[in-house]
Amino acid sequence: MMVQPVLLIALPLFFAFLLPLISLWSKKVLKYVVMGVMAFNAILAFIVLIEALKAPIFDIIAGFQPPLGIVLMVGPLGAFIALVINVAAFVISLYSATVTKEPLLKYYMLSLLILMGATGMVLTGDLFNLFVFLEVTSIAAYGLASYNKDRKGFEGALKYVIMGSIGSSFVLIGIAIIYAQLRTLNMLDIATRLGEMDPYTKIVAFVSLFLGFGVEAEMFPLNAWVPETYDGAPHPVSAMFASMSAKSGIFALARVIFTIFAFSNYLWFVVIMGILTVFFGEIIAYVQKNIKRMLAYSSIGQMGMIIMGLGIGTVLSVQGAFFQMFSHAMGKALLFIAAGYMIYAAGTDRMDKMKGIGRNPLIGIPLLIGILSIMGMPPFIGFYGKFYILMGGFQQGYYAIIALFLAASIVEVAYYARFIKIAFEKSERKYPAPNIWVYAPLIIFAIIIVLFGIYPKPVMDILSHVAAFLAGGA
Amino acid sequence: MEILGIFGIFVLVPLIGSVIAYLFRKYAVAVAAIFAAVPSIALYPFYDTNVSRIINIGVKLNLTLDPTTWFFMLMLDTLAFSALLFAIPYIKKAQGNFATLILVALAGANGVLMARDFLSLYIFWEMMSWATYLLILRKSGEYARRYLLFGVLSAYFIIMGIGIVYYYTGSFLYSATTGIPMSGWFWILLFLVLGFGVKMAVVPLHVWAPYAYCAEQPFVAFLSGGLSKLGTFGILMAMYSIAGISILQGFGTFRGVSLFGYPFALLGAITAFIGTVLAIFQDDLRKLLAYSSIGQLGYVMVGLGLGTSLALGGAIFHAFNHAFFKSLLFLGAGAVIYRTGKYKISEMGGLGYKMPFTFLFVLFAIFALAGIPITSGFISKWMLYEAAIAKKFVFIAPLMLIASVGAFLYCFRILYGVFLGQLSEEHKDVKEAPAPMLAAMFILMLPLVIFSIVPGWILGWISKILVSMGLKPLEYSTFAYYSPIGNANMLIMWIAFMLLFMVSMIIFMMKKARVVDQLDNYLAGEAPTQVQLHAAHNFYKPLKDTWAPVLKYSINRAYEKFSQFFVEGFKEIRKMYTENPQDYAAYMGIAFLIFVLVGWWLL
Amino acid sequence: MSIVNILIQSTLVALYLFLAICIGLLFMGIARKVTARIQNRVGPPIYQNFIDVGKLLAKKTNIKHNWIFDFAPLFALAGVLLALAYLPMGGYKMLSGTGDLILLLYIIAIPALGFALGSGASANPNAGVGVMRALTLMLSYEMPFLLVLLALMIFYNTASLSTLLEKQMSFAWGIVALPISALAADIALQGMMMEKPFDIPIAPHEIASGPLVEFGGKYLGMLMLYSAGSVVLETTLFVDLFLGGGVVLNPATYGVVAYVVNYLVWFALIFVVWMIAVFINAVFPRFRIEQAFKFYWKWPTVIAAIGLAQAYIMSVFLGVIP
Amino acid sequence: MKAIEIFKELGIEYEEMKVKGNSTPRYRAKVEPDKLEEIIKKFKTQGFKHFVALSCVDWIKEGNMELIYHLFSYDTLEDVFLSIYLPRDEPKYKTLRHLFPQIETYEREVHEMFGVEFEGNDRLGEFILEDWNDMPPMRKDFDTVKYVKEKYESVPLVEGRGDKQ
Amino acid sequence: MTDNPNPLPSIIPEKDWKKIQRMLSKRSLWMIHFCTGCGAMEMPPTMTSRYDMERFGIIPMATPRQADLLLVTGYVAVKTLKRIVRVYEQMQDPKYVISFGSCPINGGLYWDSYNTIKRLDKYIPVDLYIAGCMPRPEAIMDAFLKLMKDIDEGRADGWLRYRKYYDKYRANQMRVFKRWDE
Repeated sequence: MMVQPVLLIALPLFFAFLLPLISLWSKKVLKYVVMGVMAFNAILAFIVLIEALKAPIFDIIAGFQPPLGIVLMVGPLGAFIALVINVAAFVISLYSATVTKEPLLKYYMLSLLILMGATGMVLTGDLFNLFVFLEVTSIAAYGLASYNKDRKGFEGALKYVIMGSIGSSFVLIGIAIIYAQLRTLNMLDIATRLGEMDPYTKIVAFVSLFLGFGVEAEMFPLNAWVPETYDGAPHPVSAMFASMSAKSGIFALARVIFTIFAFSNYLWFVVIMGILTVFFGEIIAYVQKNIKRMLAYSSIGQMGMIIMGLGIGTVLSVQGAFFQMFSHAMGKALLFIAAGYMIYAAGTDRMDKMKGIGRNPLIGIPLLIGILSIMGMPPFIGFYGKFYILMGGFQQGYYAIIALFLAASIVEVAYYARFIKIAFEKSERKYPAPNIWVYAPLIIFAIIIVLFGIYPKPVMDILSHVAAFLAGGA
Repeated sequence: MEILGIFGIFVLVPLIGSVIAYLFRKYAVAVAAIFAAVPSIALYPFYDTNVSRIINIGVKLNLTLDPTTWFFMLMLDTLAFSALLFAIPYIKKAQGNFATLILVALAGANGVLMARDFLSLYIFWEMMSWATYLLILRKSGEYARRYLLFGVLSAYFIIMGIGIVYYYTGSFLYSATTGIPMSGWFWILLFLVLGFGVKMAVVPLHVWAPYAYCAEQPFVAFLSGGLSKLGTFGILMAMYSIAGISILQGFGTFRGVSLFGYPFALLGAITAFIGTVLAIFQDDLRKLLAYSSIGQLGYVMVGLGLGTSLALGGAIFHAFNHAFFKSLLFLGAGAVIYRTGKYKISEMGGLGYKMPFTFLFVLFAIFALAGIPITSGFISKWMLYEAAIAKKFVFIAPLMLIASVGAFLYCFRILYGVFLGQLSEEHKDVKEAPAPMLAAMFILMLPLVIFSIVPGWILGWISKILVSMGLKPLEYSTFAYYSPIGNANMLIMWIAFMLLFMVSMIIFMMKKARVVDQLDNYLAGEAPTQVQLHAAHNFYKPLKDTWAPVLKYSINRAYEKFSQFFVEGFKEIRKMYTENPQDYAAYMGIAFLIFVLVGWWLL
Repeated sequence: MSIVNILIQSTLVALYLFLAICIGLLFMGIARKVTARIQNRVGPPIYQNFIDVGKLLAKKTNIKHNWIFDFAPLFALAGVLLALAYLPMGGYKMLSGTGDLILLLYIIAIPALGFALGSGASANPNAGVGVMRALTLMLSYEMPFLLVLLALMIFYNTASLSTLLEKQMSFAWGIVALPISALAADIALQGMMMEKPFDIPIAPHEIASGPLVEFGGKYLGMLMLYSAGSVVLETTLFVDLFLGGGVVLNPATYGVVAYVVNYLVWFALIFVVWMIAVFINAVFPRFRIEQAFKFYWKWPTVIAAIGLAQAYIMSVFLGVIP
Repeated sequence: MKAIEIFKELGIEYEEMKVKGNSTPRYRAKVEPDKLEEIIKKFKTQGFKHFVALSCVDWIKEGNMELIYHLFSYDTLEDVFLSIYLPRDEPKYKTLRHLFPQIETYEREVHEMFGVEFEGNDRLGEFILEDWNDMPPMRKDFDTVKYVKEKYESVPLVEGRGDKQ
Repeated sequence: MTDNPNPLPSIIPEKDWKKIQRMLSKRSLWMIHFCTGCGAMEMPPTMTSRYDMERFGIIPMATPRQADLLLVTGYVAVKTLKRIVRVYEQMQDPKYVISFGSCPINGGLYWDSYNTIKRLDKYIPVDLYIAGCMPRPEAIMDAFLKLMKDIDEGRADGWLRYRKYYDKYRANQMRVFKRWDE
């Protein structure tokens, strides 16, 4: 049964606008509806992935032929990242059941919209379409970031709005330049007819697209908004940011680098940007006192590693980068959910006031699995991505950069170990037990991390299609 | 278990066991002991075989079981089994995760030993190190954090080594290392040996050991006895199996010893000396054993560095002895801590009268550590000395000899402080250690006795390893062993010692002796009141005063100052994020400009 | 090795060991006589130590603390006899063919450790302090002594005592080849034999004779046999290493006569070495343990290092192969 | 400051003691018990830093105990004896160990030998005489010969060789 | 304190073995001098060159375990008696006691003192008294020879008497001490 990929986008959009009607009928059922939609969407994504593995699917919407019409080009990697985003969204939606601040309707609508935007960005084959979904994601993200309506929420959202809108405008400039020169917006088409562009304007177009999506992908000079936004946003939202909007952003960046502007002499600059992101992310995370800020900076560090992996450009390192996207989405979502519970249980978000919070095994074990996976310890999924990126780096001979990266990751291990020390210290302080909506997502994420860690074969098979992706394919 | 073969028995069984053991809440440790017994028993049919197998779990892991792996695995699995057997009464709370983590560490260790490609080596190495981290975490977060920092440092050294191999050969296999230039080999070997050296606690990188060895004693016995041998195995494989003698000699030789190995031998000798000197002045029993372990591993490092067949054989044999007598010492210490709950040597005293079996086991371990000929500890030290003296190394040999004399000092400090001297009032009713503990200690004592009488067996195993590494086999017969400048026969020595012991026994048995209570003692006529007359407090004070100017400096504090310097730097960098959106917008503008300029400049 | 041959050899070894213990007691008697004469007093007869040992072994009641307390006399005597068995006396190589210098170095440690164990078990604080001082002293005098042994092993390129004797016979006595090392060895010997300036561990005035505080009767008797044996052991060690082990006539050519003559020469040599130690003992006050440690790790170590350098240079650079 | 001036200043009548052959001047003064502490403090500040001894004399006929505090000054090389009289049957006085630490030992000895109570001195128990279970021995009414005959002579001889000679 | 029989094999007849034993202990008397009173001053001259007691095999030893001759030199206060008894009991049989001076004999100078015991013999068996208000070294040397003759003829059996009449001695001692264990 041929499932149209467009359903993946249409379903959340449809339900997003259906929710107000359902809320008229009864408030309580809202969260179960959202969970149902997201679950169904995840299953759909899985089916799309199975088919995409056989051959990239082209789905023309409303009959317009390329290069004019909107076309969805779903490659195996795009489908894989879509599946990751949807699974993460579903599990986080379980955790959103704990959000109690009043206008829940708005919260659920925005979460469906951000899911739709992120999935769209990943699946679309058309540049303008990519920009549209980027806008949808960003706007939904602005709304969700300021959902708490407190000073920190507004401040974070404000910074995100400023940086996000500058980023989107850069993307618009880039698209305009490309459209002016090539008269087409279909990515495959652009990739084939790149030669006709005048080299200088090609650079300007690439840089503006690169910077535009860089904001979403938390690259070094552009990620100043990340800590405040993640800190101000409600806990499930920061988990969503880490696993959904960041992933779609980095995927778009990968697409920009490889499919649209597949030229290699610029890549070493991307690697430098990646290593700078890692360096600043890890180092500033070390001096943080607040747990969500620490996780935000650590997520910047992980994203920097993925950018570095893309920048290195060999098949191995790009496979590593994609695997790292998958592991970072799972791991970081788990940590943010755990952080959310800890802030709620300890009453404060300062780490040194949370002595002994991890002693309850329900929270302790998933927390440990998450941290070990983020650190890159073997039987968990965090290891394979990091290892492949490093080996790719060695293949290209980037010794110094790899050494700097290893030093930065020692700093990362240092601050995570410090956090574990605080979390597992003996203390007579009693913490309220987590309810089902908290430890259920933690356990699901932990199972995914361990399962695919011990037996990563299916993910490896998906990633074997990277070679096609690199050559400008889907 | 033919489906997965050696991978199944030695890696999967402990892993599955760790999950099952977690389910048995209170009896987890006992169940774990059973699971740990499986690999050690399953080892015997694999003697002198060369089974290999490739497992594909998404990444290819090729594992083989050859004499070298068999030898180290024999050591490791028996240690794990006896540590778990010892732990049954010792661990009172949270048995579940103790059993799980020990089995995960064992699986990781077996994996490292069987790995024949760098990827699987790294996977199992890291598995073993984070399992150890969590086991230390059970005791104290700060110690665990220091251990993990050094564990990760060692892992990243190894990654650098693997990376360079991958850069030159494009594959992870050990055997596929042809066509690497000498400069490449230098960096690969340097990083690998440093990486494995961290786990063997070589002096500049030893700072984690005294902290890590303060965790629960049964685990520490397995950690210091077994897991530090992974470092030895790693260096052995890196220098002699992956690189091979020809490449080592390629670096130029200094009287037959490769110029790459000699500095490590010197470093090992310095480690032996510093480890022993620091061990003499420790009052905490666990810290003393930790520093003594660093010292003994220094000897192994010397043997590995020198690289002649006698030195390498000595190193492997000393690693074997060290595994058994050090974990026996830690188990003995664990039994004492279990019964008295005290860590400081000066607070215990006279426990030998109340815990005779523990005392005998620890005494035998001390004899092995000091290298007394009636134990096999002597043979390995003898081989290392002969190797160093035969090659006329004038800096390594004295350091090693003085370190072994220093070993006597801290050995006696343990014996006198803990087991002899005055039995204090509160330890009046201390009972002997429970049965499983004594059984575990007995298992560890057996090889030290057997191989001291019949060294031929184990020297045969070691010769097989040396031959597989391309070196000459050792010269040995069942009871004696030879070196270019001397020999020693154990059987004759044992017989002579027995006969002379009987002679002194005859003289001794002439008169019966009346047993007297410990307080009926000559104290210049005064009645010995209950004041603590135990002379173990600040035992080597005169020596400490003479060494005071040297002891001032501590590598540990140097590390702390060094890391403090970096943290200050991080605080400066943090100021870059100025919480002010206008700056962020400015950053984007500047970034755009730089990117475009770089792009154009690149064209 | 036929059974008869083994029997003969073992009886010979037993005879040599018994003689060694008697010589040891005789030497201690002579030492007391010589010290007395130096202090211008008559002094006990030289067979006084035999009587002392006899009296001690014939004591009616013996005090013992616990079963570990018995370790001291058993290990001490057995260990010293074993060490003596490995030392060639007067050219007669008993077991030294099957063991070398490093094995001997560790066998000498057995009695020390057993004795320390026994005195530790006597639960007397004086004993604990005494043993601590003994071990600190051991660490101090072992430093020069090990450098000296190293020099010998490097120069003669062998670690087994029997070949060392042959090489000294063929080439030159140790004292001739390495005089500086011989000097350092003699200073170290003073500490090994716990003669006055270095009898800190068994100081009667400060710590009531240290480890020996609780030993009386048969225990003290056996420990006196041990100290007699160790006197002969240490002096023979010096003679074997540096004075050719007293081998003057080659036993292959002269047979039994050579053994007797060598024995007498050996006896004379160890007597000389013993007298040097006794004279120093008679006139010196006792060091404190820190002074002893500082002393040994300063000058004797420097001398021994020079000896080692000399041996190293001669054997490696100048190629002097004995 | 000279002892005589201190005496005049405090208004205590003192008596110079002529001792053949001893050139340093010695003064003796009888003082009221409650004023003693002030006087000693005064002397202490004026150079009499050395507290030589506290001794006790048992005047059995007059029925009182005399406590003599002996001070010495290094500046003027003079000895001063300040004595107080306590009733003999149950002599009691407060401790002065806060002025000079060594007074405590002397008080313990005087207590053990003469039975003088010193409030404030908590270490008055068994001091020199081990296993002593009789009245303080230095008091004049203690008859040593009777005590010796009753305690030591009464101990029977153990037979064996000892009694033949 | 049970009397343990002599387990030596009977190759040497009992009587001769006792003679040898007496000869050995006679020729090597190891003394532990307990400097109680003013007599200790007489010991250095007897040890050093003029009189040299080491001629007879008598050397000072540090602990009672190693010694078999106890010298009580001078008056014995009650306090000191407790230490002397403890040291005496820590010595190993056969052990002998020589007491110097007149004070241990009948109290001497301190005949009427409440603090000194008057006759040492009542508390521990004394083998030999040396009279004199501190005997000179010649007297001490003569005492040593006399003791050696006594040992030879088997008369110096103080330690046997102490063991046989132990409870009598202990009763006498407890009449003087209030409590023993301190």
